[in-house]
Amino acid sequence: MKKIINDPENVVEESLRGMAMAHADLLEVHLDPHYIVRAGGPDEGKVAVVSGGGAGHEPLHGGFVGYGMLHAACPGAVFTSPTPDQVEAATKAVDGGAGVLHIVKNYTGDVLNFETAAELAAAEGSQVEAVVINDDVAVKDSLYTAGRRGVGGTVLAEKIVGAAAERGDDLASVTSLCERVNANVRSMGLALTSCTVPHAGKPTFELGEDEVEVGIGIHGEPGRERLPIEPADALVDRLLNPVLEDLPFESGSQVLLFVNGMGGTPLIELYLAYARAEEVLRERGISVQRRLVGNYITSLEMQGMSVTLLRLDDEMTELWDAPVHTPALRWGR
Amino acid sequence: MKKIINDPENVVEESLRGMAMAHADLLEVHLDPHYIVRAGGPDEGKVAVVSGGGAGHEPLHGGFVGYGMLHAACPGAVFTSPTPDQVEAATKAVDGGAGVLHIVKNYTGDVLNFETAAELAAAEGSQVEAVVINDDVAVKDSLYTAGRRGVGGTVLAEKIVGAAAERGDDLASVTSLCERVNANVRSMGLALTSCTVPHAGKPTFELGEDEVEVGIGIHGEPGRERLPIEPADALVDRLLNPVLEDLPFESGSQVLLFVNGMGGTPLIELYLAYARAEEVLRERGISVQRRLVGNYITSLEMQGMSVTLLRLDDEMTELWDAPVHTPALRWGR
Amino acid sequence: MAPGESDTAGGMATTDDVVEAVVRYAAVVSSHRQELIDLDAAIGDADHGENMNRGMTAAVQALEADPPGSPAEALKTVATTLIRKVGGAAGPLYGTAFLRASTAVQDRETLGPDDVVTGLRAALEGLVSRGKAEVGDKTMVDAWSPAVDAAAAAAGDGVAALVAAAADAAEEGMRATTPLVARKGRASYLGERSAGHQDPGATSTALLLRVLADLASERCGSDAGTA
Amino acid sequence: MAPGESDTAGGMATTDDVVEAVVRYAAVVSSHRQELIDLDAAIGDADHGENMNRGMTAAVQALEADPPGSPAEALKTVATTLIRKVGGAAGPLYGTAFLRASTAVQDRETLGPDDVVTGLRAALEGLVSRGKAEVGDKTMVDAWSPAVDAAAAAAGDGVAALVAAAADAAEEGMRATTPLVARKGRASYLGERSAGHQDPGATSTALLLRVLADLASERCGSDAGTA
Ligand SMILES: Nc1ncnc2c1ncn2[C@@H]1O[C@H](COP(=O)(O)OP(=O)(O)O)[C@@H](O)[C@H]1O
Ligand SMILES: Nc1ncnc2c1ncn2[C@@H]1O[C@H](COP(=O)(O)OP(=O)(O)O)[C@@H](O)[C@H]1O
Ligand SMILES: [Mg+2]
Ligand SMILES: [Mg+2]
Ligand SMILES: [Mg+2]
Ligand SMILES: [Mg+2]
Repeated sequence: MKKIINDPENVVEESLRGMAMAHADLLEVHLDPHYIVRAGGPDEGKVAVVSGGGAGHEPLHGGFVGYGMLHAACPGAVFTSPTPDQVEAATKAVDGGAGVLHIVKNYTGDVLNFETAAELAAAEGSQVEAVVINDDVAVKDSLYTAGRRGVGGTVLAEKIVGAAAERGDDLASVTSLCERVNANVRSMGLALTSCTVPHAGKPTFELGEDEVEVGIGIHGEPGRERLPIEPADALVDRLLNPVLEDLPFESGSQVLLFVNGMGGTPLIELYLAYARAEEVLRERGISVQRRLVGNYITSLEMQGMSVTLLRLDDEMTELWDAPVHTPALRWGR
Repeated sequence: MKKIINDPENVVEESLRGMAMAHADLLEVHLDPHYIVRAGGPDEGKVAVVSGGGAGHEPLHGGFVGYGMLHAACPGAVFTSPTPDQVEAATKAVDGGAGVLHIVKNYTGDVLNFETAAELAAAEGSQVEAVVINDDVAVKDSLYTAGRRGVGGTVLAEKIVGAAAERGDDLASVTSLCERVNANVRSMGLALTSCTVPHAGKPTFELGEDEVEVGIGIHGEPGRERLPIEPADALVDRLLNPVLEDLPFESGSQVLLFVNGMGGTPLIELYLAYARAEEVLRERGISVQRRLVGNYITSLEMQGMSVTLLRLDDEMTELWDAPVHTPALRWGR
Repeated sequence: MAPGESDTAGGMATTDDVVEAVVRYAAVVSSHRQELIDLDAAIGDADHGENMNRGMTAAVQALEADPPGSPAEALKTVATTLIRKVGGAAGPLYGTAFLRASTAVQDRETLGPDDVVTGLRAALEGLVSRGKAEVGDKTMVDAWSPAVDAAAAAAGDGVAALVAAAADAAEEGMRATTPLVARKGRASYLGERSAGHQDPGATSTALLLRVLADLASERCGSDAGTA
Repeated sequence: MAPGESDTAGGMATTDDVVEAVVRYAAVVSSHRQELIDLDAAIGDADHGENMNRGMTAAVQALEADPPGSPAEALKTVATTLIRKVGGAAGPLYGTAFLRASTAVQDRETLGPDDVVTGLRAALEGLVSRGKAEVGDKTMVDAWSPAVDAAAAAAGDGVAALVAAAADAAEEGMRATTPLVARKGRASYLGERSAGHQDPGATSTALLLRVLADLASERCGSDAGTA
């Protein structure tokens, strides 16, 4: 294992200290328990949006705390959902009296821990709603399984919902908007290499020099299938087609296209993949209204990418465009 | 070699097409020859700032084209300086009558090709100045060698000088400001893994599982020494100490601290390294006024990092803070 | 009975026995940490050994910091620690199991065979109520469920015998997860590819019950079946 | 002399000979592409083979698109292509070399021994004026410089002999770069670690001169020394 770290035990904490120093103007970083809130205390009278999950997906979620997006983020250990203590502390810290929305990625651990935290916070007087994001079409959805994972759609939900909270929407509206985003977003990812969890010390899976894992999540979980590597265009099609079919996205749809890197894939490749993805959409008569390209929801140093498609309506587009000022996404101010 | 590409021949062109689609509001991307300019034509009466170099360092330079930063960028083949044709075409496309500044990283190829382009453009009536950035303290500087490489300092120079051009400074002032930035900036980098140049098809160098290359450049050139890997804090010190000694930076200095990823290193590690770097500076009484953490000048999928320190004066700080709107750096608008 | 004195020899588990079991399980988890990580790497995210290790280390510390006055208190301290400090799926699932076990034996000073069965059953019910997994979903329920059945069937033979039966059944359940296609937890994302790998949570469950069985058999000597 | 007819046999290089040399060099570069990349990977950035291949392919295309009327024109087309289309260090350096060679033989319809020497020397001077490298800096100059000296010394022996001498000297110069510590170009960044590796640019230079030598010897048959 080769990483720029000191001790696997302390990776999350030391990285949080770096975030605290690098973004002292934007963030307040708490270390016991771990959570990140906007500098300056709760927004009185506004709904607070809180998310979290295992560390190792940076900039998700801490990099999205700030004006117009999250009020708080709770990073667990690497790839381990945060504890109720963290989520409860963050929830109480940002509750400005108008209620708190938890945006939760659909993993058993995340769901259970956020549930417990919500109960604890509710017991102390916070009004808490939760929306579970489950946009990963690589996973078969069924009543009898854990269901789909939450992946790239989470970033888009956090931006759009954060903007609604910022403009003063109430908890019920913010919650139903978040559900609307979730209902309209689909993703799928692939890996060229595994990541290495620091405390595991070795790659989670081994891929041959000519293989890709298709249908991976964001925790180094192996994917649905292992295939021989193909040209980028074919790889993009492998991700985009199931996404397109699932909702379905149709000719005339207005969409946001998000090509995300898994952490170790350079921008030159992401833009190359982006070109193919937008081309395919154009051919299908789908109109790409907004775009995002970069490493936003990652799996440590994994090489790979995911494609996320969000069917936009006018309100979502307006909220996407609204000013945001976080370490990782910033525009309009 | 495992990459999200179609054909090594077309990596740069296909990636540029993706940039064009993803940033149609900001950029105009030309494919024959390759260069990127701001959408909307030249800024009449303002100095234009042009940079370029081999591709493979994304977001450098194309990702820095836009309001308040570059007017044009010329990406060569991967790790190969651009041709005079490219630079000449870009220079002519953005010349708004107040002259053009070429920001050139100090590599034999870059210097020669930009020189030729400047001659060609001058012959057609453009007023062209050039500043060569050479901030890499890993390379011994001497009259008898190729001198220091241009690395991380280039990003800072492009931002600060771009802001000066944006506010209307004349060519002589913009040029001397760029020289001032270069005189006050120092960098050094290390690699945990090699990168793989697409047309080479295999890693440029091989590193053992317990080795790092210290003093690398941004082209997969091997570094000055190969060492056993150490904890992050020790690695950061290895980069920071030569940087600090070189200028030197002293107690009371006001600095911008830039911790840069080489492309394959995830943010969680960069923030962790950042914490150590800022701590060391604090201990030395050096005041970190501004910060940048992320993958801004990269070597394809290389894992590693560089540390850049810029001694700020009030004008540089003001220009750093000035609004910028490019694909990769954006604030204030 | 004076604190610190053990009554397991008579087939009853004391507070100290429960604490000792927790301490031993923490040690077992620590020595199986990498194995549990490797199992989780194959069909999950390579953290189960780390999660359990972090959680059990914290549980032991919590018991040391604030020594419990009853078996139920000991179980509750473990539960709260796992729930509040571990995260992941294992934290709340094991935590809920311990919490329900604690509630089920709330008024007992020592635990007899029926208490142990009640506690184990409550743990399983807690687990299922939180995680919604059924037997055959390839989760820790596949180890817990046969263990509870075996314990209930052997309740008349005393604590040591019933936990021994439970441990055997848990191990069998654990091994039986290997061919299964997962329907719950992270392994379910792999679909058919999850088959052929043993479930990490079922493994940590089997380890837990084996710790109980070993401890009870030590305390009871050879009269396990006759207490 | 009719166009297309070769006078090398008489020790004079025609326009077609120059074009043929360029075509052959392009083929040689293409088949040594990976070797040049590997040499550059060791002490540079792994692109010299690609740069030269891209440049020479373009040069051949340019000569085909617009057939030159004189040796100087052929050389100039190659020069312009390398300068304007290749990038990197090799593009402008080789480009300048070809450009200066072209200027040096501007008024010649065919090239005799003295013209060839003049051309080679001008190429070297151009290279040095652009790159500022000296012999011993571990660059292509280390192959070019002894080649020019050897060519000059053998000028009296005719074109084939002088280019054969130049090729031998270039290869020796190329090999002599191995132990050197680089002072120019990308390899200089490695300091002491650049020692022990052969310079890629010196290698592509030696290949170029060997192409000239082989072509001249073919054209002249065995009377190379007596033209
Ligand atoms: N819904 C569930 N019900 C019961 N057990 C579950 C469920 N989901 C997961 N598990 C168990 O949890 C184990 C994984 O725990 P762990 O790796 O610590 O958490 P995570 O999956 O969050 O990384 C699985 O091996 C499985 O036995
Ligand atoms: N200043 C110089 N003078 C002469 N030759 C040089 C100089 N700098 C570099 N070279 C030659 O150029 C070669 C490298 O060319 P190439 O790899 O194509 O360009 P780059 O270094 O830009 O990647 C070196 O092997 C060396 O022979
Ligand atoms: Mg986990
Ligand atoms: Mg190069
Ligand atoms: Mg796990
Ligand atoms: Mg090179």
